[in-house]
Amino acid sequence: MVNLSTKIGSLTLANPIMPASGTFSEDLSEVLDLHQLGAHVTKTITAEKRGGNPTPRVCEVRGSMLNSIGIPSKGVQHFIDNTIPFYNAYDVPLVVSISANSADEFARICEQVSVPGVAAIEVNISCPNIEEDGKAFAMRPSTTTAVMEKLRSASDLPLWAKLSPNTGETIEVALAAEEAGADALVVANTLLSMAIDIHTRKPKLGNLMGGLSGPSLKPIALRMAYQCAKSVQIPVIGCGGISTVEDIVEYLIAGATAVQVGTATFINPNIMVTLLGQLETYLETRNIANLSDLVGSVRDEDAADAVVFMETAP
Amino acid sequence: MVNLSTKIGSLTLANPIMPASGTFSEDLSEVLDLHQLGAHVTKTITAEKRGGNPTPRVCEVRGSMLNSIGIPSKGVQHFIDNTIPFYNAYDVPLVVSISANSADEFARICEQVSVPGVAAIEVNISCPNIEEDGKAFAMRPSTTTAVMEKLRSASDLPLWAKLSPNTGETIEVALAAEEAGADALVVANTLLSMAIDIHTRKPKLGNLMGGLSGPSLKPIALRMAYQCAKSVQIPVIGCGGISTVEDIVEYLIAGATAVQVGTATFINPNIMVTLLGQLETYLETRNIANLSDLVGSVRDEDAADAVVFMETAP
Amino acid sequence: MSLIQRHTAGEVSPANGTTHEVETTVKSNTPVNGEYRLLTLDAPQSVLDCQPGQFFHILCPVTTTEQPYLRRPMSIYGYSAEKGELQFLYKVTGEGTRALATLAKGDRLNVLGPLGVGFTIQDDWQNLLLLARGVGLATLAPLAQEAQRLNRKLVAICSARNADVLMSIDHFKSLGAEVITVTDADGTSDLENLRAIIEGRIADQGVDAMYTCGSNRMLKLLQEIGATHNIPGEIALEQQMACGLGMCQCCVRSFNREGTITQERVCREGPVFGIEEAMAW
Amino acid sequence: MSLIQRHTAGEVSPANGTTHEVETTVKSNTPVNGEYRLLTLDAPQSVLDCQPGQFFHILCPVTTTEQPYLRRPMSIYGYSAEKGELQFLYKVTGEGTRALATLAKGDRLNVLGPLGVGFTIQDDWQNLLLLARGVGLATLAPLAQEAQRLNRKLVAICSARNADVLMSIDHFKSLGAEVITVTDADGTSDLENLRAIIEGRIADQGVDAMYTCGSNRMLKLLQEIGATHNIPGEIALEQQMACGLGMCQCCVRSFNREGTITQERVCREGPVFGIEEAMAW
Ligand SMILES: Cc1cc2nc3c(=O)[nH]c(=O)nc-3n(C[C@H](O)[C@H](O)[C@H](O)COP(=O)(O)OP(=O)(O)OC[C@H]3O[C@@H](n4cnc5c(N)ncnc54)[C@H](O)[C@@H]3O)c2cc1C
Ligand SMILES: Cc1cc2nc3c(=O)[nH]c(=O)nc-3n(C[C@H](O)[C@H](O)[C@H](O)COP(=O)(O)OP(=O)(O)OC[C@H]3O[C@@H](n4cnc5c(N)ncnc54)[C@H](O)[C@@H]3O)c2cc1C
Ligand SMILES: Cc1cc2nc3c(=O)[nH]c(=O)nc-3n(C[C@H](O)[C@H](O)[C@H](O)COP(=O)(O)O)c2cc1C
Ligand SMILES: Cc1cc2nc3c(=O)[nH]c(=O)nc-3n(C[C@H](O)[C@H](O)[C@H](O)COP(=O)(O)O)c2cc1C
Ligand code: FES
Ligand code: FES
Repeated sequence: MVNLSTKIGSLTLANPIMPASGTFSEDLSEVLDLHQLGAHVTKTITAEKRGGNPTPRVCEVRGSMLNSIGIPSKGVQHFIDNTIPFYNAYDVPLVVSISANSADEFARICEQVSVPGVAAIEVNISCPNIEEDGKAFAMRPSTTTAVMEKLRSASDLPLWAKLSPNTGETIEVALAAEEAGADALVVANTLLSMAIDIHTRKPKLGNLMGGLSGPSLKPIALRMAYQCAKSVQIPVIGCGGISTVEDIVEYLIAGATAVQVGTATFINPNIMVTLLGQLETYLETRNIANLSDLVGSVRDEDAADAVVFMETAP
Repeated sequence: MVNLSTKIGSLTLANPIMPASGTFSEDLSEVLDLHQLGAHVTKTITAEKRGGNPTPRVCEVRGSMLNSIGIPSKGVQHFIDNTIPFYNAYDVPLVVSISANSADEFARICEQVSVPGVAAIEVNISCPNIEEDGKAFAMRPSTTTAVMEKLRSASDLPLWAKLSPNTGETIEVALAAEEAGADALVVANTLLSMAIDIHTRKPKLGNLMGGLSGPSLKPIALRMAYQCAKSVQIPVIGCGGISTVEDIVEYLIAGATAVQVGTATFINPNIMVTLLGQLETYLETRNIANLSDLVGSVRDEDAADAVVFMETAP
Repeated sequence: MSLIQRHTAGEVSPANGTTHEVETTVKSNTPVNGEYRLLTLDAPQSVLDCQPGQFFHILCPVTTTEQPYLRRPMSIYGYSAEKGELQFLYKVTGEGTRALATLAKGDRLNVLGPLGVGFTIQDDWQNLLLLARGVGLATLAPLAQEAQRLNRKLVAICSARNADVLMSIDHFKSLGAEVITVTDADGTSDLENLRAIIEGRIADQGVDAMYTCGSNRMLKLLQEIGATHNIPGEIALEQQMACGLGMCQCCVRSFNREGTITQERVCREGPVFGIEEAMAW
Repeated sequence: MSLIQRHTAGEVSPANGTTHEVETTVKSNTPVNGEYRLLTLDAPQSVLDCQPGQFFHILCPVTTTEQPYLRRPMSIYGYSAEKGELQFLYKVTGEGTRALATLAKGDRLNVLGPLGVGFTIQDDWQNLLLLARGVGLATLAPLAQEAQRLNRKLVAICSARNADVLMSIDHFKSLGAEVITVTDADGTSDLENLRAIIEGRIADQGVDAMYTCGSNRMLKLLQEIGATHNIPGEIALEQQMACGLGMCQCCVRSFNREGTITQERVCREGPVFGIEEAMAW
């Protein structure tokens, strides 16, 4: 019997596999036993009702996908009345993802969802900060600090800061989030991308650009997860392109204490449970008693001082 | 007969297809007729002799690759004595890629390679700036301006600035390069990534991290090429993940006036010539007389004002 | 006022918990004409409790030349729990369907379904009319099977470019449907002729409900006729899909529900919607 | 002093301009034992002017479960311009070779080659000795063919875990080579026994040149023996490759050339190097 449990700060998860925000909903219970997941992570909600972006909202690129859904939201009250009770029927920690366009609004919804039945709040700071120049909070350490400090004072629940791969300052942003009181980092969100239909010459997404997710994102998000795990003391949750048990093991070795599975669930709705079984077998056959023995076990001694200079790889 | 020629500032290329730096050398003449290319772009060289990075220098990721070659260089004199004469046997513009760790060194080698037989200089500003904090010049507009201004005064040849996808400030960097006198932008270099061998738990690259190239990079580099073409007046040369004629057409529609093909040549050494034939057929069958009719023809009217706010795509 | 009682977002429970991701085996995969192919699968019972209008989300194979990533939604063309059989009629259009076309007898295929909310045949609807063109036939065909089972009368108006690409005529006939064919080549497929045919049926035999699929033109035609004669109808819609299960919210379309524009997920609240609430696009 | 005159980076022109990217057709692809398979291709004449020790860069097929991206380097195991045939002996290890293993007669396979610089057999080398283990046999096998053509004597020392996975013994014998087998199971494959066998050959028949492949242990052994007896030798090396053509500079290894450490590309200056200059790793 291997011990698959993992600790994200004060929170202990039965296993390290959870869904990524926006790629999961109550609907998955039709196919999969939601009890088996390490946590339930809900689609990002905003305080106000929102319609979301124009269609088409997804398109396929070679071996991966782009999306620009745009956080359609029924509003926070609908969420509290309907979604939280649904998940509370399960004995699995509920993680609520929130977002807003300004730091104050962000703090307000953070407070609003700090209710019983919620185990942690994932703060999707990859959304544009309309008070500044429209760049997402997570693009710069300064805006990350500003919003995280307000969020920190708005709730006593664990706060997971979800970072963006669009920044050129991953480590600085990670440190800023930690400094301002984040309890964990989720690394990472989607990467801004584009595809054009060459027949119509129109962008394939109604919103022109969208976020890359799926296998193509993995080497990038893994690099970020590694950089973050090396730089901060708080737990890092790996996310991006996971679709095999080898991917999960790779993230754990890189230093992630848990992982989120997103797009792969669209391809194989059962995949999170399949991966859980495979992870258990993996550890068993290698006589690894505790999942935590894998975490951060990367053998990077040889190259360790190269890291600093590897801001780019020509 | 369609007109495949394209203008990159003062330079006219017979066709828009050229190799990407570092994925091409004299050796390809064994397989392919180098006369057929729109330009010849050489591997980045540095002034001094350099050994390059530890092996393994490449690894495979799902549908793409990582590399960390590290600019091994025989030095500028060897290049002038051997490489330039080789390419001058062809009636194809020669583009020389250069790099350095400081702005002054960069200017020096720029001057050194400004010799007859060189049609343009590609400045690989995606390399770390060791005078600052080790981040690549192309990570920030300020460092881009600083190095580009020195380069501009060092040579009268056309300067193509090669941008990095690692920055969170693509448009600002593009504008800085233009402002400082770049004649064209090459968009983009590889994206910092990582892969770990789960059996040995060692990074798959000797240098720990490396750059992602190949199909996975395409939606990201295409987005950047589009953003740049919308923002600057100078020509944009698209680069990243091109492996089909549809990919080329997509870059052209997005606003690129020419393209560079990199990793795809490793998969199919003949691909640049194959693509050239396919591009000609594509234009012919659609009665597009001039390649330039395709350039920038993206139909983004509907969504145009969304662009500004699409710094991230949650 | 909505003529047909439909699920709203809150109370949906499609497929009654019968959605499964399963491996099937290809029985046959044969060309129907130059563009369309019929795929017959050996499928487990767990996914064969289907409703006409529902769909499956298909994991197309990957080959050296075709590398589809997302699943592809396909209407159920035929299903039989007795034979353990599932059928799709598909048009070879892009990477995914080209990959599907490579499947041979004995190959495995992963499918997810049945998904979504299918067509309704209310108890008092005796005379059914369906209007189909192109791939719409695939979606509407199982309605004929269900009509026969429920002992209703069905007339199928089948439209196509020319007689060569008219499909499933025999299929409809064998299921007891009356078939009217119209083609562009004959000049019989224009809207005014269709209107005349349908108005004629309404006047002669009466029509209790109308069904269609896909096209804007047909939607508008049936909306007009339905409004004039107070005849309910249903339409199966398409939209780009990622999850197919209701999770990603990418597949929304706008609907006019009692004056308010709402967005509904085609994969979950649909793909079948009331004709009167569907909005032309 | 370098015992063998080798190409240096400047003057390399491998394959004499005979490198081509071509489509071949699989003639057969059969298991040799539990781990190895022999792939025989119908290949065009343009790529059949090969030298022992050269390699091809193979574009493995893509399937739903295996999706290799880069090409995979494989030594030429057999080539015959008369038969229009090219052969590879490969070990199924990862994604690419698993994909290769799925190829069936009639399937197409894109290969690039012949690549690199092969083995040398100088005019005055009459008694050749090769030392091979595992997949090294694939690389060294064509040397026997060439030795026969040039009428030289060849002794092949073949090493393996046990007798079951000893390969190509008959192949070597049919090409007139003398074969000595050693196995871990018999306890005959250890370095000291190998040293004794080779020293014995040198004392009895004499050895003019030694060839090996891959392993550090064997490299060191032959370097020692070569230095002691002043016998030249060659080794075929491996390294991760992307282009296979000399463009990307990823496949370098370090060599000791007259006291200076230089880096050479395995795909271009190699894969065959002088034993005395190769460095253990
Ligand atoms: C509920 C539903 C039922 C369908 N039933 C059938 C059917 O029975 N037979 C049939 O031939 N076709 C049907 N379609 C359309 C079918 O899904 C597309 O033709 C198919 O996805 C095209 O995939 P492709 O890779 O060949 O084409 P590509 O154009 O290469 O596809 C690119 C992407 O666009 C998506 N896409 C393309 N066309 C459509 C479309 N019309 N609707 C939704 N997504 C699309 C694909 O799924 C894919 O993600 C149905 C669509 C929906 C939504
Ligand atoms: C010049 C040369 C000749 C070779 N000849 C043969 C041969 O005749 N028979 C044979 O079985 N093998 C041979 N190899 C080794 C063969 O290339 C690898 O076994 C094969 O690439 C493994 O691919 P994979 O996808 O199955 O394994 P994976 O381990 O999944 O491969 C992952 C990546 O590592 C690379 N890689 C893995 N092992 C090696 C290796 N030993 N050398 C270089 N790259 C490697 C692969 O090419 C691929 O890019 C040769 C290697 C070289 C360099
Ligand atoms: C359709 C879709 C919707 C998403 N919505 C959200 C969201 O609302 N909030 C968020 O933080 N991330 C969202 N994401 C990003 C995912 O949570 C995840 O970070 C990303 O997809 C990378 O993981 P993956 O490659 O496993 O999908 C969304 C991703 C997809 C594909
Ligand atoms: C092996 C390798 C070496 C490279 N070396 C360089 C280099 O020296 N200078 C440079 O500017 N870009 C270099 N690049 C980046 C390519 O020029 C190109 O920007 C990148 O690979 C994206 O294009 P692709 O996806 O078509 O390969 C290299 C890429 C690879 C794969
Ligand atoms: S396809 Fe995901 S919600 Fe409909
Ligand atoms: S593999 Fe590219 S230089 Fe050898």
